[in-house]
Amino acid sequence: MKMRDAGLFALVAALLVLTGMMQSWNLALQILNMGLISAIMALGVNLQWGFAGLFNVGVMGFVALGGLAVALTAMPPVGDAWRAGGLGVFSALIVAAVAITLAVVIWRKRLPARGWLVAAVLLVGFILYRELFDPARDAIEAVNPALQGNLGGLGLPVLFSWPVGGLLAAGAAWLIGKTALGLRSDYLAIATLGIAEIILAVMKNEDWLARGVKNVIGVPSPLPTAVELQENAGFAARFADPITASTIGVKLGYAVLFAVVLIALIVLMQLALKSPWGRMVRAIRDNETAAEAMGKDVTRRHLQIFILGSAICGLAGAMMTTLDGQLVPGTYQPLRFTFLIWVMVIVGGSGNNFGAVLGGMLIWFLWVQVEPVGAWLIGALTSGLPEGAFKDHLMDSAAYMRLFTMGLVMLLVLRFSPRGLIPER
Amino acid sequence: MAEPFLIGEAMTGGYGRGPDILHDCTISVDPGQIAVIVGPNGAGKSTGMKAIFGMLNLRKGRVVLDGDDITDLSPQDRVRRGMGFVPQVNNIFPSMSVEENLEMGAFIRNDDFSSTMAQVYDLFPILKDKRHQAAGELSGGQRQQVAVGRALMTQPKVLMLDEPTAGVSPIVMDELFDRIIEIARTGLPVLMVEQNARQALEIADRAYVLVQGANAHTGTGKELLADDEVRRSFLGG
Amino acid sequence: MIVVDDIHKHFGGFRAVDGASLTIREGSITGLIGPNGAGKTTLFNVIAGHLKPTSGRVTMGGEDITGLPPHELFHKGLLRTFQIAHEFHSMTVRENLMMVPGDQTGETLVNAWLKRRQIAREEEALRRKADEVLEFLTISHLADEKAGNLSGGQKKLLELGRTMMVDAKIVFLDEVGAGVNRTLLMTIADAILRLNKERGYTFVVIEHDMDFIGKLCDPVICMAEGKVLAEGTLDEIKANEQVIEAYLGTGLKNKEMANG
Amino acid sequence: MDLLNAFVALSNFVLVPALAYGAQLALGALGVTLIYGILRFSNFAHGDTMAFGTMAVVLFTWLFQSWGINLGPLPTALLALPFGIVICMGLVLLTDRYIYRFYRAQKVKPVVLVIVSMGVMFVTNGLVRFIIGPDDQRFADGERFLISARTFKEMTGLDEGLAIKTGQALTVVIAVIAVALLFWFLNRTRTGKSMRAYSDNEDLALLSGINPEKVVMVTWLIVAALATLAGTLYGLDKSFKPFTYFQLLLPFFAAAIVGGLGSPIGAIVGGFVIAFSEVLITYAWKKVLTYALPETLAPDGLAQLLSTDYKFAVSFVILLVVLLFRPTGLFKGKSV
Amino acid sequence: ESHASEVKLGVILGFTGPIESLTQAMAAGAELAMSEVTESGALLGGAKVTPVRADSTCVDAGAATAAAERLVTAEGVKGIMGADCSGVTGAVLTNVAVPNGMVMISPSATSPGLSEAEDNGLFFRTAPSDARQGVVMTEGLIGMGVKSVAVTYTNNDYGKGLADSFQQAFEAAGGEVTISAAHEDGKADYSAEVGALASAGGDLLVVAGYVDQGGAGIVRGSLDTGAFDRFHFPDGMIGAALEENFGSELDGSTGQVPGTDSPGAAKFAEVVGDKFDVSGPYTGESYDAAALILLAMQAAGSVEPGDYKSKVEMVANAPGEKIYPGELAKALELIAAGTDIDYVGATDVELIGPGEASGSFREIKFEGGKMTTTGYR
Ligand SMILES: Nc1ncnc2c1ncn2[C@@H]1O[C@H](COP(=O)(O)OP(=O)(O)OP(=O)(O)O)[C@@H](O)[C@H]1O
Ligand SMILES: Nc1ncnc2c1ncn2[C@@H]1O[C@H](COP(=O)(O)OP(=O)(O)OP(=O)(O)O)[C@@H](O)[C@H]1O
Ligand SMILES: [Mg+2]
Ligand SMILES: [Mg+2]
Repeated sequence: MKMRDAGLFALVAALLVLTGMMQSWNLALQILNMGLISAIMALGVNLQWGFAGLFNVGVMGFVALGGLAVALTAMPPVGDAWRAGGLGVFSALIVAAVAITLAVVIWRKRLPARGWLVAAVLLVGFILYRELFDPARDAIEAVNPALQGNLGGLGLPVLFSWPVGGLLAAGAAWLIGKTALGLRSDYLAIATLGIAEIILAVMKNEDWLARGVKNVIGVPSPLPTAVELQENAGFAARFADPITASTIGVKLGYAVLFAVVLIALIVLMQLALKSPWGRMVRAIRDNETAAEAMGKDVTRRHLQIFILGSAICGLAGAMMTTLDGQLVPGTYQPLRFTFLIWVMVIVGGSGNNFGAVLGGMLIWFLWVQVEPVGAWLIGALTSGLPEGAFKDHLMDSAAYMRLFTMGLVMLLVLRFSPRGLIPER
Repeated sequence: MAEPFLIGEAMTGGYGRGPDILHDCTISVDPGQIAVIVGPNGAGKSTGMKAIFGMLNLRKGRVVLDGDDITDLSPQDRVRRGMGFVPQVNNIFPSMSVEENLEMGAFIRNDDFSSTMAQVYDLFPILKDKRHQAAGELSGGQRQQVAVGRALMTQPKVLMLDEPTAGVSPIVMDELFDRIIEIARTGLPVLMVEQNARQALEIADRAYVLVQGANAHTGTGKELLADDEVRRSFLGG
Repeated sequence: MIVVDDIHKHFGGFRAVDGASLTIREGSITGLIGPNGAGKTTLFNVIAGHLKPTSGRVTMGGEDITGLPPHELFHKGLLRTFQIAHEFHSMTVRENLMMVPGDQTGETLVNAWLKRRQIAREEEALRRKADEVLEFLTISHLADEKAGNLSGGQKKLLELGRTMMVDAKIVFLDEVGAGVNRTLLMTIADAILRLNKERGYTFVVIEHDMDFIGKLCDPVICMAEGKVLAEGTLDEIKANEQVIEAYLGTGLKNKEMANG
Repeated sequence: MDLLNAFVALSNFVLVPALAYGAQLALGALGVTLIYGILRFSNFAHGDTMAFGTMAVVLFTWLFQSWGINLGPLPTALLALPFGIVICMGLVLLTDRYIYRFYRAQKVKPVVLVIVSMGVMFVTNGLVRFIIGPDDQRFADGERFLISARTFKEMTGLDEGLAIKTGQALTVVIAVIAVALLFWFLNRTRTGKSMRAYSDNEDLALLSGINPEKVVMVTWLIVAALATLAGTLYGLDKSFKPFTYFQLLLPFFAAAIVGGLGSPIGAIVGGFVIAFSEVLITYAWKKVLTYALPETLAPDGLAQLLSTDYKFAVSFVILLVVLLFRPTGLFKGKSV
Repeated sequence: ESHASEVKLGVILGFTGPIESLTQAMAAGAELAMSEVTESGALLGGAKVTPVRADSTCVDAGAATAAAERLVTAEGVKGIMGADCSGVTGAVLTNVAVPNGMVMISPSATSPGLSEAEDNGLFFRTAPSDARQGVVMTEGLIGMGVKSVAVTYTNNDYGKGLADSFQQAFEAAGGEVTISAAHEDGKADYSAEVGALASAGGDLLVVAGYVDQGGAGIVRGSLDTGAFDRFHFPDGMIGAALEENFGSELDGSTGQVPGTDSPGAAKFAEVVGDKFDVSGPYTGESYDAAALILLAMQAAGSVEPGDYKSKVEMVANAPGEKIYPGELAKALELIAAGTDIDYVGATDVELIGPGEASGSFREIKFEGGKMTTTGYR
């Protein structure tokens, strides 16, 4: 059994090596890097679903928050914007926070007519908020709108943004967990999905925060960039082909960074899983009522796990934005950042950390490589056909082979191991 | 002696690819008879019932109903051949109403089953009160009554009951036993597993004690009741 | 020990528990009987915090525990079993038992990462304890089987086993006997008596088997239609006309009992 | 008069479109909810199944149009609909036979079926684009309007027009009929009840002599019919484009869940809740208020609660609020 | 080796995803330029140009980067025609093109932000930046006497940028924008947007979206409810689909696309014939992008991006002999002969500043269900 797991990892490694040899090492490393990030996201989802049975379909939102953290941490601050509206925006946000807290407190107090009171507090809060916020926002967005128009970030080294991404996601998860974790299965799923969409709507439309759909580009890199290496005389002199050397070097650097994070996470999660804590969590997943009767605080555990899993997704999101070098809210699509991650977890084997990691690497590899494979497939299929409109039509359709092939491969893999490639225990 | 009406003969088998649970186990029942299976927990009583009903792959042995070898039939086909079964657990449709549960029991019948339903309600009056309530909201004992009622609705040629009296109150249990005797008198063979073994053996024409998947004692109910060892080990002294 | 004061529990318009009041004496083994649907399980669920009562109060040792969640009641020493077995199906039988004790060091995440040694020690002790319980329940051979694969009766035993993993003050047993072999049930009865005598556990037992009730319980409370119908020793209860009519009946079983 | 104008404006821009959109969502959500209720998984391929069925309808419509067959004022697509449904049924039965059945036999967890359905989604997705391409296709013909804004104005002499499209009217009528039929089928007929029994307790259904394969087949057939119907009606009202159909999945699920998974009525109500919340919350009341209020009180701004950017966010907020108060939806749905 | 016998060019566009329905024609445009060059046999002594397509997905930066990585490092392309959407374009540029020193010409990324990206002179675009169009559009509308408009834009950097720049210009010119509302592409229903737009009112509706995306949905809804019967369409909305879908319903509406009174666009249509639909957005730009890469190669006498990147602006801009679509063979020969050329192409390419198209625009009016050109600006 263990042999088989190792074999599967070897298979993924072999696929990457094959890519390196048949196509290029740059491509192989690029796939590896995103694969590592995907594996981390899959770990987060696996923690929530595989271990605790929490159906989180809002992964995208947490990943996006991780990305936002990068923009808010690593980008240089925009001084003019801060002067124009920093104070206004923050006092508005504080007003909003106070109003909401007050409303919650009143609600909890069970006063008579609390509904009206809460509504009144929220209404006054909202009006006050808009009064403070709108002019401040307009002022900020007016500062050099083509390139900035936002507050910018803290100008810290970009690696700081990774834990910040985790924290930001954790904070959001706390809020969500407090309200929505009472929901079961698919109801929780659609709630988280909705919240992810809300997070994204905010990121797309609040330009003062991180430029909204106008995107943040030029995120600083934690490693020297390939271009810097190429311009470095010493480096250029040492290698015959400085371009390849530099691009591969940078990717290796990222690979090491990502691998360190991934391994640390796996170790922590394996330790937790094999401990009484893990046993308790599995018991809760199996039967909440009984676990509750056996003295386990189900709500707290759920909250804890939801926060941790989401934080891991946020961390991965920050890592990904760092790797991309830009924050583009439009990129965050549920298909890619929620459902694909789910495919990774299930195909890999939910409830098993190694399964999730394997799934992350393998599915990402396929996601990228089914395109040439699909095109090749079409080429092979049509090679026997006579030239003509039909063949042209098929050749033009080659692009759609990408998703088609992806679906086919998924179905095949699941056919042979319906419980995932490395099932739970 | 002619072959019994229903017989699971020399059955050996287990769940999926797991180890054998049944070992060369034989259980049979004839029209008009009540056959009772008793034995410790985990002996394989339920497994034996499921094997007869085709919910388990037998590795050895065969099942014969009314002279036909039905070893390879699916459970559904066995239902159509007139076998009725009340499993030990998960034996109701929780989100359907009591009445719909009973209707489902009569699913394979094409005739008018309202008189059977009236009989069931007579037998279990509480169900009549709750006929429109979802079965999943019933108390444990009420569910058990629904389960038995559902099987009766089939008007089977042979009735198999896995612990029908678990969790039902004494008064209902007595009624149930009375009713089972009545059913058997009409010529319908009844095969049941019971932990309320003493009462069950009282009325059993044929009784089996299963231990670890094998026949340990066989005889009439009275014989086994009289057997000291059986009393001590399985009937609670 | 536990005082139930005029508890009502309504589902929609239906009154499952309809003004039940009763007292459970410390150190007693109280039997709770009544026809199917009398509201016994519902009352358990209210006391043990799984359901919020529509109205009424439950106190434990003078402290109001109405509406407290089950996990808090567990830590106050109140345990329960389920009528329909609630095993942790994908875990082994032994794990099912080992997860029970509260305040395990390894149940905090940080400890799970840092205090490996202490956890290992605790686990060893727990494992021994679990094996003892399994031995007692005659299912040692199933220790490593997945609980979901147990037979109906074995699951009930596991339910009971869980309550034996910790030192409880009061244990609510909801039909542990249904589906359990009678010989074993008598052994269980002995164990309950022993726990009651030696460790001072209080028990509340729902059961339809009069032998079992007779062997253990004093007093016996009979519920019907959500209310307490009668209370007293088993003999008193058996003699109660209302109880006979609603619950015991005059059938074969009681005839036999009367004889035997 | 002004009040009348206000009401007409509101109907034209809010009530009528939301009603039609709600009915479209409802029909889609019905399919989703049925699969969830009976086969117990969330079917991600539903949007693409819909695209596939509609594609068949479009192709048949073109064929009929080329033969010169039409239905006069009604869209030709109605004639093509039965053919499209049959083809879509073929597709779902094939996928069930060769894909889902295997996993059913294995008794896998529902989430695995969800992922499998995503595989099916990708494959169907590719198929549709192979056959008809990713582009917008128009296939509506016949009278576009029951009553157009201009005609309405001329008829009534009001300043505001009210447009009712044939497609909208058809959608609402058909949605009502479909739900009534489905409800009757599930709760009154033998097959319908056996489907519910199967979803409740598969093993016991077997013991009652219910043929599971038949239940599954009937479910898929109904789903295929509903999907094609929903897709065609949507396409007639707007247009047919595979990507949009895939994107419809999200509001479908939202509708099915708000209503309570597994509940047909829930799906309908959910569809309207989602549709109306999307349209109402971001509506700029300026026009209506200007008519309805005396001149002095008329608003300067747009009188818009939130900008349309937050349309989806808002409808999800409403969904959340509903779920917080009714954790399994408005009509007590199932949860596996 | 400068006289390569085969030159591969990458065509990286979103063949799947939100703009999948635009990209086939765009790719066909680019590939047309390539086959034209191949057939001429004039590129660097008869090199054959092979397109290699890759899917940018339009939205998934990770997949796009990997696809570009494959083109550059595995397929060995010598230049990239693409990418399409600004987000993935930025990712491909910084993560693949710049590190590998690869020239990249995008036919459709219009975000002003990209002008500021570190590109080492490798990045160009043939679509004009949004800022310019906003001004042109304002001039046109004010010229027609339009005083107040409602605006809706597709919620991405293109739409938002265009809407913002237009609003700024239009208000500066004394016009009123009654509402500027975003719409998301690919959604099911646009009643809410139409309702809000109608309520705000205005002489006409400016739709800064895509012709086969949300833009079409908005127009459909507005026409059906009678909210607007006059529209103004920027480049993303101009396409045959508009005529096909709405026909004479749009009579009186106006719009503009990049283009000049130069005969480029017409010639392009002629060259294409019925091979694919030329009127979709960015097909001409795609043709031009591919052509520019190839002409620059010829000018540099090398297929290596490092060599020819500096030639792109040279072949694109005046002075020199004007080159129209279908004349690539002639252009290659002229360059080989040492004559300077000024590539006009389908969209009157003129690169200004850091690799950007200057953009002149063709104004359009709908009459009798057809788009007619009314002038140039
Ligand atoms: N969730 C529920 N919704 C509606 N009715 C319920 C619900 N739970 C229980 N009931 C009803 O409450 C009544 C009491 O049920 P309860 O389970 O307490 O009975 P019980 O006394 O434990 O019976 P038994 O001996 O059969 O276990 C029953 O009639 C049952 O139908
Ligand atoms: N689904 C299953 N998979 C694997 N093993 C099982 C399964 N169900 C039961 N077993 C095992 O088979 C053995 C016999 O179980 P069975 O249910 O037949 O016992 P039983 O005699 O009915 O006991 P009880 O009186 O407790 O109901 C038990 O040891 C049990 O652990
Ligand atoms: Mg059993
Ligand atoms: Mg009970």
